Amino acid sequence: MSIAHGVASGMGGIRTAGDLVARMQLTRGMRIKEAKAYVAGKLGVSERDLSDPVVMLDVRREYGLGGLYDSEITDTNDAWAIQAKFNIAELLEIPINCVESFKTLVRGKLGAKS
Amino acid sequence: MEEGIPTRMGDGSLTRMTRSEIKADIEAGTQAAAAKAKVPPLSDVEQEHLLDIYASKARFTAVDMGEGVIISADGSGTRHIGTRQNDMQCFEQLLGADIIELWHIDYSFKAVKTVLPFEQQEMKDCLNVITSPMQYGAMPDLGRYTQPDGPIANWSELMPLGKIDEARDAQLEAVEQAVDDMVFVADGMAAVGADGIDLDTTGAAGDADFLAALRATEIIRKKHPDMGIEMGMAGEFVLGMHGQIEYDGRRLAGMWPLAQLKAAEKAGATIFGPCVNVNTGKSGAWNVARAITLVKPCMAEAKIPIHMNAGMGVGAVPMCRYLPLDAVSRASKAMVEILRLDGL
Amino acid sequence: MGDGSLTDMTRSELKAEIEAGTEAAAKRAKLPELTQDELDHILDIFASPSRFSAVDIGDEVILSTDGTGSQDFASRVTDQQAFEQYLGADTLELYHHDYSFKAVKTDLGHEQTVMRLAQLVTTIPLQYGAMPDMGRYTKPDGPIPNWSELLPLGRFEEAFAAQEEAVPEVTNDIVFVTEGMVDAGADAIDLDTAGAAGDADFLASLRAIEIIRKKFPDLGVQIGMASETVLGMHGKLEYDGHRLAGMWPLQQMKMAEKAGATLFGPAINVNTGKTVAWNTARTLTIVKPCMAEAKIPIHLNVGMGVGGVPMAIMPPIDAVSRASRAAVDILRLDGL
Amino acid sequence: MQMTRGMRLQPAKEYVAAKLGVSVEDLVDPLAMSEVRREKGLGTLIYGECAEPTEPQVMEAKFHIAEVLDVPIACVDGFKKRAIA
Repeated sequence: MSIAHGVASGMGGIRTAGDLVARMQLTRGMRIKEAKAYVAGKLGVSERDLSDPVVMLDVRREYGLGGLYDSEITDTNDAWAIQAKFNIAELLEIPINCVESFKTLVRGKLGAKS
Repeated sequence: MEEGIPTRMGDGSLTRMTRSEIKADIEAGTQAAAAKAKVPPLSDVEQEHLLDIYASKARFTAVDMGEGVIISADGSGTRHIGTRQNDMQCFEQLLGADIIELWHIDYSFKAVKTVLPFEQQEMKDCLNVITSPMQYGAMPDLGRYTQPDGPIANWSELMPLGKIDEARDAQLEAVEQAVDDMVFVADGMAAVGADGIDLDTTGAAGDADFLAALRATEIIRKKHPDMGIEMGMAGEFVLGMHGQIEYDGRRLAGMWPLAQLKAAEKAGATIFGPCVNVNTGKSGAWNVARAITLVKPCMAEAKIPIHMNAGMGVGAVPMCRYLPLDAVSRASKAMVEILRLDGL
Repeated sequence: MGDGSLTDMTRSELKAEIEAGTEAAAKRAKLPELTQDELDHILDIFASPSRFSAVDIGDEVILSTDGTGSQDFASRVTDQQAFEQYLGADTLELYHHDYSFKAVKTDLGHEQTVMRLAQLVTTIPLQYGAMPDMGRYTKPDGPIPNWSELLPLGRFEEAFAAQEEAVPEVTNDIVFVTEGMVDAGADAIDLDTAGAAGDADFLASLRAIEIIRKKFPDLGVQIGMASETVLGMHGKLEYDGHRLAGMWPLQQMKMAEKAGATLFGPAINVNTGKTVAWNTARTLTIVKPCMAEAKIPIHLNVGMGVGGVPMAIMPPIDAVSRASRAAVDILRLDGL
Repeated sequence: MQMTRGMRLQPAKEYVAAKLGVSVEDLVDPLAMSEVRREKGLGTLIYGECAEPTEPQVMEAKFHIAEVLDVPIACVDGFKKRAIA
């Protein structure tokens, strides 16, 4: 069923901007139209581009927003997972809980050269 | 003015075309295939049906209820999440695959040879928790046997130097090694209970590569009469890297899908996967019409199931890393409905 | 016994074994024998019916492993977590089934992916390991004429030339994989069983370490040896003006230091027909000279068939713990 | 033998040793036992080249264990019921 919904009407998750729009719904309670407009504005792309995996792959890599792990899709220059979430928080100007927690736990040493 | 319909190019990019433009592309695609491979173009009815599939704004499209075919994947799983066994279980339990394929990240029989016991163990563990048929896949990968990585003189370097005979001898030498490696791995997989073996992207290094796969298939068929053998091709046309190699009295170089199929059947394959390359500068509609035209002659004459290759850059699926649903579903539906495929 | 089989011996018999072991080593490698105190201590460790033996509290050392995880259940990331969380490893090593830089080269992207994922969920240092594996570059698998076939035919010059040809190929592959692993966040690289194919294999490893050290000043570089002496498969190869063939651990270590390694692992082979006590005494005698002169940490190889650990597919814990304790107590190792 | 027959340690060891045709001491020797286990198909470590994938392991091994020890093993019985009956 998840696949059927994903295919029939889903935005596409990490392959597109599905998770980014979802974050605006979750943290800011934005309706889909408003959330899409917000994310598209931040990324500098059209709203249609948000569901286009071909466009979004390049956009996500440019902003460091994560992607599939496959080394033919993203490489060691691309942010993933917790790293990508740092970039997402900054781009969308929202707090992401685990990013905040990460910052707390590394006790202000994020900017310091190790 | 005619409305523009969103549609994809062979490189995956989204564009807008009118219904008339899409119609023209379909016609041009089938004509291009017909002229190149000397096969009949698609009928008007078939072209109309393709147009209906492609001239649509729908995000997704699918075959009619009851028309589903078998999905065999060349390589199941991401290899990056959990275990390979989890990968196989996900494909069976979540993704609805019909045939599950275990594979090694270095998708080459030569590379697998040195780690065969590990691969056998993985296959055995998977077979204990998987109900669907499981095959083991890799590439004949003849190029891998050449210098600087392998032992044999590199024919791609010899040929530009005009050393044609040496280049040909080198290829035949590589065939022997590749056959041994494929049979060695297939034996190991049969020993732990694998349901089938997949010789994937056969012919990638040309006619000698194809010959190696055919010979290996013959031997595997004799040794393991009930083992599934899927032979997937690397391209629409067998490259004449050697040029004079024959199998069963027929020259392999220059073979189109129908002739390839007959060779695969003769050798003892149980599933044949024709492969038609995508032209990234043309539309999806053009590419699908061309692909279907090239494969259509196979369908009437096949005695074994035909699973058309419909992966990135082949079978009208765009050549891009994130494959758009709209383009994949259109290619999938079009090929299954027009060709009456046995699987994908 | 060195093959893992269990036998009964009296304390006197064990004493004789230990004395014979150190004597054999001293004679073979032209080194001093162990002192009486050391021999007595080894005897105390071995002349015991106890199932297990261990160093004193406070004397513990660092455990580095060449290859962490079984790779046969769960994922390789889980393997690293299990070694960190359950097995108390001090460092972790991600590795490919086909433990060879040449094999890894073609799978590098995938290996990087796993390294990155593992780094996200582990805390302790995580290195990437493989073998220089020079034999892999020869026919029938690789491109270079096979010196093991040429030598018995008396075609020495060709055999030497083939080895010299393989050296830069091996070095390039090691450096290539290392670069990829540094990109993926690895803490260190491990050149394991260096010298397995002889002096040329060792030379290729040393040259790779030099390049790696220059490119990545902070990267850990572990070199573990394949055996106690460097086999003179070529015979004339030199590094830093020293002939590599015939080198014992002390000289091997100096070469490794000179090249820029941060960690050296000597390997002493086990004689399966002799007792573990004999093998342990012999091992410690051969490695002892390293300890005084080492500027970098020494992690003795104590895996199956080396460092006194029996050559058995499931090495018994009584034997492993005795070999482990004796090595740490006598040599004051930096790690295992 | 402890779980299904409630045997105390010593009788359980003696029972198993007798069924396997080895001494009680051998039961804790990994070298001796790896050979016995492989010979009788009782399963062993599945990694580190301890056994070939073509040898009985896990589920398969439990069929042999039930027979050698002459005890019922529930999942073996269930397997037989579901797969063979």
